[in-house]
Formats: sequence, structure tokens, C-alpha cells
Amino acid sequence: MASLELLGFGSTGWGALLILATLMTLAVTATALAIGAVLGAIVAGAKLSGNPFLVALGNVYTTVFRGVPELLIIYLIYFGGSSAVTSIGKAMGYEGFLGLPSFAAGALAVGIISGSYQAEVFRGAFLAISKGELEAASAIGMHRAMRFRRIIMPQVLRLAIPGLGNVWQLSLKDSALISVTGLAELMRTSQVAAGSTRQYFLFFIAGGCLYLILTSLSDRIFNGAERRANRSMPASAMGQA
Amino acid sequence: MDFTFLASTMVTLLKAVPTTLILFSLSIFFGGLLALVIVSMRVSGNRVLSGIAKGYIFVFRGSPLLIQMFLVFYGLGQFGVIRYSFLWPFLREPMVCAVLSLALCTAGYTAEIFRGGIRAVSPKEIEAARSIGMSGFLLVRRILAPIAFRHALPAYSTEIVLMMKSTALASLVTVWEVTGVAQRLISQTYRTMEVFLCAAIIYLVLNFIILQGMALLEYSLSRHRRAAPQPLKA
Amino acid sequence: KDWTKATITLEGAYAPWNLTNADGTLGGFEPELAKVLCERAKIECTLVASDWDGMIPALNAGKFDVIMDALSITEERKQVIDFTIPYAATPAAFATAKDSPLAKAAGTGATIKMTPGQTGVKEIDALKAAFKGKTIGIQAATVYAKFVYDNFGDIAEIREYKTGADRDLDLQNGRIDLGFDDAVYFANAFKSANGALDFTGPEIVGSIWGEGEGLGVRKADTDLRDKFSEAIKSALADGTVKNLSMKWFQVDVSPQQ
Amino acid sequence: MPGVTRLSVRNIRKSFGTHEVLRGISLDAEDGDVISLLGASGSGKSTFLRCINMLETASDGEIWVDGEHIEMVHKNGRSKPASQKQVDHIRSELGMVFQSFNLWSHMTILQNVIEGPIHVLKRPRADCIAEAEALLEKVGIADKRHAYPAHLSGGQQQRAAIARALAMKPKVMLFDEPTSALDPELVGEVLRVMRALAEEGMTMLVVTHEMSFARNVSNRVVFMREGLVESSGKPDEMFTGGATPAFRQFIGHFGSGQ
Amino acid sequence: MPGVTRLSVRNIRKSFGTHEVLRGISLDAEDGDVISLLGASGSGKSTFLRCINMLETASDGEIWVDGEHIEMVHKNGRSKPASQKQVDHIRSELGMVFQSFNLWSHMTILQNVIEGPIHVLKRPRADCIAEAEALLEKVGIADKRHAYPAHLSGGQQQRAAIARALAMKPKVMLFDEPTSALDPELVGEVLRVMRALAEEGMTMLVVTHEMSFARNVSNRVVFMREGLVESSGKPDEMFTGGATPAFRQFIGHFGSGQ
Ligand SMILES: Nc1ncnc2c1ncn2[C@@H]1O[C@H](COP(=O)(O)OP(=O)(O)OP(=O)(O)O)[C@@H](O)[C@H]1O
Ligand SMILES: Nc1ncnc2c1ncn2[C@@H]1O[C@H](COP(=O)(O)OP(=O)(O)OP(=O)(O)O)[C@@H](O)[C@H]1O
Ligand SMILES: [Mg+2]
Ligand SMILES: [Mg+2]
Repeated sequence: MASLELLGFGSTGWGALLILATLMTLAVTATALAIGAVLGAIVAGAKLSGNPFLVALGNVYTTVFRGVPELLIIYLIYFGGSSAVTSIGKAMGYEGFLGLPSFAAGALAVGIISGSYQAEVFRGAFLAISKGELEAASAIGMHRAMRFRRIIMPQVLRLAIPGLGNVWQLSLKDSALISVTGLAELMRTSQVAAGSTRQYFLFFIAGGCLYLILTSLSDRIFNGAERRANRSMPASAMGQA
Repeated sequence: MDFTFLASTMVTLLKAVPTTLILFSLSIFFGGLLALVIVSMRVSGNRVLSGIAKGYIFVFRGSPLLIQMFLVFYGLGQFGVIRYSFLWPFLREPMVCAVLSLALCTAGYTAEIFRGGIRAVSPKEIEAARSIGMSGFLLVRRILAPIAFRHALPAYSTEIVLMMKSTALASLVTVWEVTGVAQRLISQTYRTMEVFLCAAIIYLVLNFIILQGMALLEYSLSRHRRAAPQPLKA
Repeated sequence: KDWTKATITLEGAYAPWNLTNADGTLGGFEPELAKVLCERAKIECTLVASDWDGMIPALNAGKFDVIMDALSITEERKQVIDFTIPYAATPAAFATAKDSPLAKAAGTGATIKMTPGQTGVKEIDALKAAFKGKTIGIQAATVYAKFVYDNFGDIAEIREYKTGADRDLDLQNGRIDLGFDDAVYFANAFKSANGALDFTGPEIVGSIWGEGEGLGVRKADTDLRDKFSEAIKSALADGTVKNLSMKWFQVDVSPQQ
Repeated sequence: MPGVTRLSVRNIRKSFGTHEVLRGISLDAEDGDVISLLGASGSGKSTFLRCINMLETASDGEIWVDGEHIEMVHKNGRSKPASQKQVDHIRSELGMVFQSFNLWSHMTILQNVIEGPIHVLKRPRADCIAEAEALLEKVGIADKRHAYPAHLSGGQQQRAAIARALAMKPKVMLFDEPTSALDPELVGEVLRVMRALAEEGMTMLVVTHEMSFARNVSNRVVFMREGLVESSGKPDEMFTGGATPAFRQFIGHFGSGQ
Repeated sequence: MPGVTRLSVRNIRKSFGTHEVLRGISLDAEDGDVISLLGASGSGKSTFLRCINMLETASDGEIWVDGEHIEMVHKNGRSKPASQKQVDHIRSELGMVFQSFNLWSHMTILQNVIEGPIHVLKRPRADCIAEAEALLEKVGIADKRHAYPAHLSGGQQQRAAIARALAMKPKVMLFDEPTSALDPELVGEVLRVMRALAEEGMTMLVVTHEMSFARNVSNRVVFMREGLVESSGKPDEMFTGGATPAFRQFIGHFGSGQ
């Protein structure tokens, strides 16, 4: 039971650090999801635009960022990004190092990856909107922008919620890879605690449980949002076969 | 760019591709089988079975694969019961453990994906089947499964690609696949970018092939949704 | 550039070289030594933790100025970064389960000295006979890995682990028969294995392990390297390194000149 | 063999939550009977058909199909069929054409039609195909047999659904608004098919809004209202003098519109 | 003000790929005209309505709405409207009730009805709500105003779609089978609403399979066949002696069925 003391909050307990790390994971993932939402919307727009050049560009984005291991993308942005920023600084006469902070680099990397998944989610949601409803909007004289704002947006958001829940789950786990940037998120803190105390199982299980807590909280939020958004849908459409 | 270095790196990494492919195909296969079991428990209507399935999905979807793999490989051996059981000769093998934990993890995801496919089957088509006297396995085999699989396919291709990338973690349990070899090369040469670039190209090509294959499968399974081959009669 | 400030990185999870305390502060042999070295070099140092995997690229990208993380001075590393003179040099040895038939192999308790590429050492040949057909676990991409491949690759199965800790767990689980690593590291690892593991065979020292562990700096920062080398020289000379080493390792790891 | 009772329903009740949709309906159909089921939207017509082939389980009442009694068990306030096997068997003797067709979207029209005969009745494939093609010919969509449901117009889908049900050679056919998606010309065609079936002695229960069918094809009209049989009788009686005020109001538009 | 031409269509043509669906259709509608558009399934009735409000762009032909000519540009073989602004404006003067209703699923019935008046016509919200409630009352679904479309029966959705179109106070209404989902009683009700609109002088173009509507409510019947107007005329003429053989065959079931 001495080992359990290690999880407590006293001077020898890792509880406080683990909680902080959990919050850090939450913050990184939430930031990444927001970045990904913007990128995803733009890429989905490009893929749906019908302009062959934009479509190709969108396809390259989603293929590359879904097809290349996440760790590599994080490396590219963390190190590649720093070199880029530093050389820009040099060009502008600043001597010395200008780096992307770990948090920014990590959130950006996970956000770019998450953007490739969100693009597909948004695209799927758009395609699921009934064509008839769009025509009905045209038929009363709504112009493009109004149609987008009044009819398309609200429905895309509703239809995208389950998909976004999955993307959140993916990003949550991708955020574990940001530990290579030294950011004290949950995975790294579990590893550091394990390495410092040599209690590998204790801290990996504790870390796993904290991830599960995050999952169950976010599941609850997404389920609630889905229920709310689906109040306009028939109950029977959600029953199982 | 140092092309001789890139070329020799590529050769080294390509030698690890078979390991990656074995990990990938075995875990997709066993994960898929397990997912079928779990999803049938999940939709069985039996509260105990469905509860077990829910718990399984929650745990394996909700925690990082890295932790799962660590616990399966290093954790199971801590128990004398397992170490002295008939299972140990299998569990001793790193490859078995790697495939086991990959399959356990993907089964959780895949079960959810299949369930989504099942939910998307129109209840009306099921009723039509019941109304001619179909039930049980016949109903599943002839109506439910084909329609559900078609619905689940896009999400399933994404999961397969994720799985290909997940095999990268197997070096944790001493199975040296492409990413592991790349990392080892990096700690020998410290040329991070070049080595990872080669690895990225390999994964990109593998995943591109997989996605094209899945798109082809999807296309051939969606004849009933495409525009009719012959012009519609007026 | 005049170095009045520098950032030193270490993993913070490689006890007892460096570790993180439950309150988040860094402790261990290296953080304490770093404090001494910085004082002597008159540099105001900041310690930051970072991941072992990205450490050398991050140094070259400029994220920090010095690596102090039990970093062995090797030829490969010298191609990409520069090193100070070593502040530690450790012996290496085999470990096995206490109840294993391989325990107390020939030469246990003795120390032998080896040079790079040396063959025909009789103690090693004795071990080769004893370890035939066994599985040896090593940490990938280390000097110890190269040694095991060179000397035992033809008679034993070799399994590479990403970290030493993973290998230790498998040694306890019985998946492998032997491990080979830094003896100081092992001595500490045995404590948490509740006495299930122990050394077997002789301790191996000498230039075969390179010069020892030094601070890593960017190649351009020769002035910084020299300042720290000076500080290390003085800390070795007055016994500071030895004292810290006894405190954390219970043995002296200062390099023997 | 007229006079054989093919379908017999006694006092069927069904509630959804607190809403009692069927409040005790009885009905008998003999060989060759064609019964029109009329009633306002929401009066429970579809629910009644669904209870007969047990897509819904009635809360109370008895059903006999071709003399076979459907066994039910009642356990803590809920009923369910005693044997899934019996249910499957009885369903294979009851043809159902759904209000919304419910064709299987992943199969061509021909595959839809042969599915039941091959896999439920386990008959030889070649025979099933030959018969299916004859049936598709009969309902006039033989040229569409290799098309998927999504590529057919509503009227064509409806006829495919009829062919699918007939391919099972049921003893009794249940039709739920079989002409709702059709233009007058096609309505005429489908009604011709149904009239032919009636002449071959098929027993049919037809939910319809098509008064001309009720009047000219069926030999009995049942008017449902709020979960009860409000009135029933021979079409001639119902559509002329003998109608109740409620039925008169229901057909008001039809009666006066022309 | 009878005599004002509200809608004028000249020689409209439309092809899908190689299939020419409309092959030159012309039509005029004056104030208060109620024109029934009849024709077999697939004869191009829906397509014709969709061309009028430019949901499809006709390959050829001219359209005037309330005297305003819709300008088209023809560029390398394809036509498109010259000004999207004019299209939006003209659409807001044309009401459309779709065959499949197309209610906005994420809005309640009331929100569906007030959406256009508030956001397209930019009228005060309070006025729009008051008028919407009156309209919903008129079509008999005021009690459902806070329900979402998916929770309504087909007949209720159809009436909501009519209310939504009327709320825009269009000069011309285009109806695509406005009674297809209704039982005879509701058909009667909806037809009453349309008759009232006709009496208020609304110009209407109605695709229908409801012969009694064509005969009793409309003042002109246009029969389409294979993308052409096969015949047209006053209902009395069309339904009695003056019909062409094709039209007689089309209404055959209706003519003889009773
Ligand atoms: N699954 C269900 N859950 C709750 N209520 C239901 C369900 N199915 C039907 N109802 C209700 O039962 C009543 C009868 O429905 P039913 O479909 O039998 O009507 P119907 O007579 O076939 O009408 P229609 O002519 O519109 O097809 C309706 O009020 C309907 O709202
Ligand atoms: N988008 C389209 N692409 C190709 N063909 C089409 C398209 N829309 C309609 N058609 C074809 O044009 C023809 C006319 O269709 P339309 O919907 O106008 O018929 P309709 O007269 O309204 O029939 P119904 O009474 O069944 O509604 C049909 O043969 C149809 O297959
Ligand atoms: Mg019904
Ligand atoms: Mg139409």
C-alpha cells in the first residue's frame, strides 16, 4: 500500500502533478480541436467547391495528414517550425533562438492532424443534408450566403456531432505523443513518475484511468449535445435494429 | 540533400515493412473477429452481455494504446498464474503480445463502427424481411450484415489506416517494425528529419494503397446507390 | 556570445542520474552536479525537462543549450554535437534473475578492463560458453548493444528494448535470461526489483565504453563547451563529483584518468 | 374451395404507451375474400395489419392463420409469441406489401423477389427465378429486374413490392395502401393485377384510400374509426344508403366531388 | 384585376443528358387562374415546375413572371440566369410546394413558416409570427406549430409546406401533387384551402393526380405527355366529349372506375 501513497497529494504523492497533467492534456486537446475545426472547415469547403484545383489540394491534405504517422508530424512542426521561425527571426535581424513553445507546437500539430479528420466529418455531414431542403430554401429566394447561414450551418453542426466525438477521442490520444516536445501532459507525466519512482505499473494504470475519466466526461458532453441537436429528429430513427 | 544516406535509410526501413504488414494484417483479422463478437453482445438486447460489451469498448477506446500494450506485454507476466499457465509459451512471444494488444484495441473501435452500420440499416427493410418469415441468423446474414457493412465501410477504412499507424508502437514490445527501426536509426545517426521522411513515404504509400483498395470495395458495394447504368425510361 | 545564461535539459525520469520529485522539482545526481558546475562557470542555469527521444535534435534546433542526461560520448554523437570532458564513466555488467542457473557466472565480483575491438579476452570466452542459446536483452542503440552484438551475437538470441526499464521488467517476467547494461544503472534497478535480480559475471570497464558521460552542446558553442569542461575539471579535482556520486550511486563513477 | 376461413382475428387490442390504438378488432376472411380497410389517417389501419403478421404484438386477442392458432405467452403484463419458429412459418404464409414498400436497397428487383423463396422456403434457385420473372412480367416491370430500388420511380417500387410478396405464394395478402404512389393510369394497372388475384381466389386485406377499389374490387368494406370497426358490409350497401353518418362524412369528398 | 398575365412561359425545353424531358412547352396564367397539370409519371410535370422557378435551368425558352422577363445568358451551349439577384427576387414571388415537402428538418413548423418572411422579405418578426399562426390555423395544424417536421404525419407535413409557401405572399403558387399524402377527408380539406385561395384571386399551377380537383376547382386543365402539351382546355370540355384519345386513356380508370 506504500505504493498507493505515491498517488496521493502529500509531499511524496504525485496526485497533484497527475491532475495538472490531465488538465494540460485537456487544454492541448481542446485547443487542437479548435484549430482542427477551422482547418477542417476550410479543407471540407475546398473539397466540396467543385474547383478541380481546390479539390486536389483538399485531397492532398486529407491523404497526407491521415496517412503519415502522427509522431512524424509532431516532429516536423516542433523542430521544423522552430527552424523556420528562427531563420525568419535571423532574416529580420534578431540573433538567437525563436522557438515555438511546446504547447503551441503540440496543439498545432495535433490540430493539423485533427483537421484532416474533421474535414471528412464536415464533408460527410454536408452531403447528408437533404437536397430538397436546400431547394426549398432557393425556392423562396434565399441567396447563397443566407442559405449557408440559415439552413446548411445548423444542420452540418448537428450531423457532425457524432463524428466530432470520434475525432476528439483520436486527438485525445494523439496528444499523448506530444510528450516528445517535453510538454508535461498526462502521458509524459505518467512516464516521468514511473521512471523516477520505478513504479511502472502503478503509474501506467493511473494514467490509463485518468484517460478513461477524460473519455467518459467527453462522451457525456458529446452524447448530451447529440441528444439536444437531435430533438428535431424522430425518436425511432435512433433506436437500434 | 544527402541522397546516398536517404537511399540506405530507405533500404533499411523497407526491410522492416514485412514485420509491419504482418502486425497489421493479423491484428485487423483478429480484431475484426473479436469486434463481431462484441458488437453482437452489444446489440443482443441482453443487459448483462451488452453491459460487458459497453465496458470493453469504453476501456479499449478510452485509453492510449501505448498503455494497453505495456500492460499486456510487461504486466501479464507479473502474474505467476499466467507465467506458469499453458498460455505462457504464446504470451512469451513479443509478436503474439503485439498482435494481441493491437487486436484488443481495434476491436473496441471496430465494434462501435459496426454498430453504427447496424443502426443505419432501415428498420423498414428489416421488417420486410421479418414479414416473409426471416429471423435470427438468416436475417443477419442476408439482410442486416450486407447493408450494415456497406454503411460502415467509410469509417472502417479510416480505422484500418489508423491501425496501420498504430503498429508503430510495437517496438515498445521489441517487435522492430518500420517506425521502431527508424527511431533506432535516428538514435544512431541523429538525422531525424531524413529518417522520418523516408518512414513517412513508406506509410503514405501503404496507406494510399489501402485507401484505394477500400474505395474500390466501396464502389463495388454501392452499385445500388449510383446512378443507373442505363438512362431511366421516361 | 558571452554565456551568462544557459538552459540545461535532462529527462527527469532516469533515476538516480536525474529524476523528478513528487512536487515536480528535478533531483538526482546530475541536477546537483549541474548546480555546482554552473556556479563555477559563472553561468546562470535553468534546468528544463524534455523527452529523451527528441533531445539531440532539439539541442540543435536551439531549444536549449546543454544536454546533461547520462549522455555517453560516442563517435556517432560527435558527428552531430560536441561534448565536454566526461564527468562520469561507469562500468557495465550482465544481470540475471537470482534464482536463474546463470547466476554467479564465472568472474562474478571481478572487474576486467577492455579496449575497443578487443577480442580473445578469456573471461568473455567463459561467459560465451555459459550463455550459449540464451536470450540477452539490451537497450537499443547504445554502446552496450554494440558490445553484446559483437561478442555474443553468434551464440545467443539478442532482443532490443526501447528502454532499460522495459528490459528489466522482462528479465523479471522470465521472457529473457540476461540483461546487459550500465552497472550503476543496474544497481539501482535491482532495488525496485525487490531483490529478484542480481549481477552475474565480471564488471567491464575501460575505454571500450568510450570516454564516459559528458555534457552535450551545439558544435558552434565551443566557448560554452570549454567553460563547462573547466568546471568539470575542477569538480573532479576537488572531489565534488565523487561525493555526489557516493551520495546517489553508492559507488564512485568519476572517470579514472 | 370457398368457405375455408383463411384468417380469423378476435378482439385484437394494441396500445402505444397510454395511447390505445386498437381497441378490440375482430375480422374473418375466407378463401377469395377481398376486404377493403378504410379509415382516416391515424385510425390504426397499418397497426392492425402489423399486428396480424406480428410485426407488432397485440396486447390482447387471438389470431388464426389458415386454421393455425398463433400461440402467445403472457408474462408480467407483456405478451409475446410462444415460438419464433411458428411466427416465421406463419409470416411466410402471409404476404405483406408495405405502405412505404421497404424494398431491400442492396439487392436488385429480381434479387428482392427471389430472396424469400430461395432462403426462407428453400426452393430451387432456377424455379424461383423463372417464377419471379413471370411475376415481374405480370406487374409490368420485367424490364427493370436488374435495376436497384433506388433507381425506380415510386410506382415501379410499389409494383416490385407486390411481386416480392406474391413470390412467397402466401395464403393471405396484406396490402397497405398499394396504390398511394401511382398515377391514375398505374393505379388502374395495379388494381387490375389485384382483381386478377382475387379471381384466382387469393384472400386479401387491403388498406386503401382508393374508394373506387373499395367499391368495385372488394367484396367487403371495413371502416375503422378510433381503433374500432365503426361499420362494415358489402360495398354496395356501404356506399349507397346503408352507410353510417361517420362513414358518409369520411367519403364525403369522394361522394360529392364528382 | 383579372386579365393581368402573372406567368408566361414560351417554348421551354429541358434535357437530362440525351433524354429530352421537356420538348417545348408554353403556357400563360392570368390573375386567379387555377391550372391543373396532368400527366403520367415521368412525363415531366415536376421538371416543368422546377424550370419555372429555375431550380433547373431550361435549355431553351423564355419565362415572364408578373411581367418581368427572366434574363438568361447562353454560353458555350449552356444557359444560366444573367443575374442571381433577379433569380432570388423572382423566386420570392413564386411559391412552391414540393412533391416531397422539403421542410427544413432543424426548424419547428412555425420557424419553417416565418423563415422566409423574416430573412428574405425582411419583415418585422412579430407580424410574421401573427400571420404564420393565422395560416397554420387555416390549414388546420396550428396545434403542431412547435413540433419538428419529423414528428408530423405525411398529411400534416404537406399542409405545413403549403403554409410555408403562402407565407411569402407569392404572386403565383406552384403546387407539386399537394394531396398525394392525404386521406380522402384531408384531401377534401386541402382542396377547400386551395379553392379559397383561388377565390381570393391567387394564380396557381397545380400538378395533381386528383381528377376531382382538376375537374371541380381548376379553370384550365393541361395534359402533358412525353414532354409536350398533348391537349388542354376547360375542365368540362376535357372531361367530357372533347378529350383526345390519349387523355381518355389516361383518365380511363377514373372515368370508368365509378
Ligand atoms: N411505433 C409507434 N409508437 C407510438 N405511436 C404509434 C406508433 N405507430 C403508430 N402509432 C400511432 O398509432 C396511431 C395509428 O397509426 P397507424 O399507422 O396504424 O395509422 P393508419 O390508420 O395506418 O394511418 P395512415 O392512413 O396515415 O397510414 C397513430 O396515431 C400513430 O401516431
Ligand atoms: N436530375 C435528373 N437527372 C436525370 N433524369 C431526371 C432528373 N430529374 C428527372 N429526370 C427524368 O425526367 C423525367 C421527368 O421527371 P419528372 O420528375 O418531371 O416527372 P413527373 O411528371 O413529375 O412524374 P411523377 O408524376 O412521377 O412525379 C423522368 O423520366 C425522370 O427520370
Ligand atoms: Mg398507415
Ligand atoms: Mg413529379
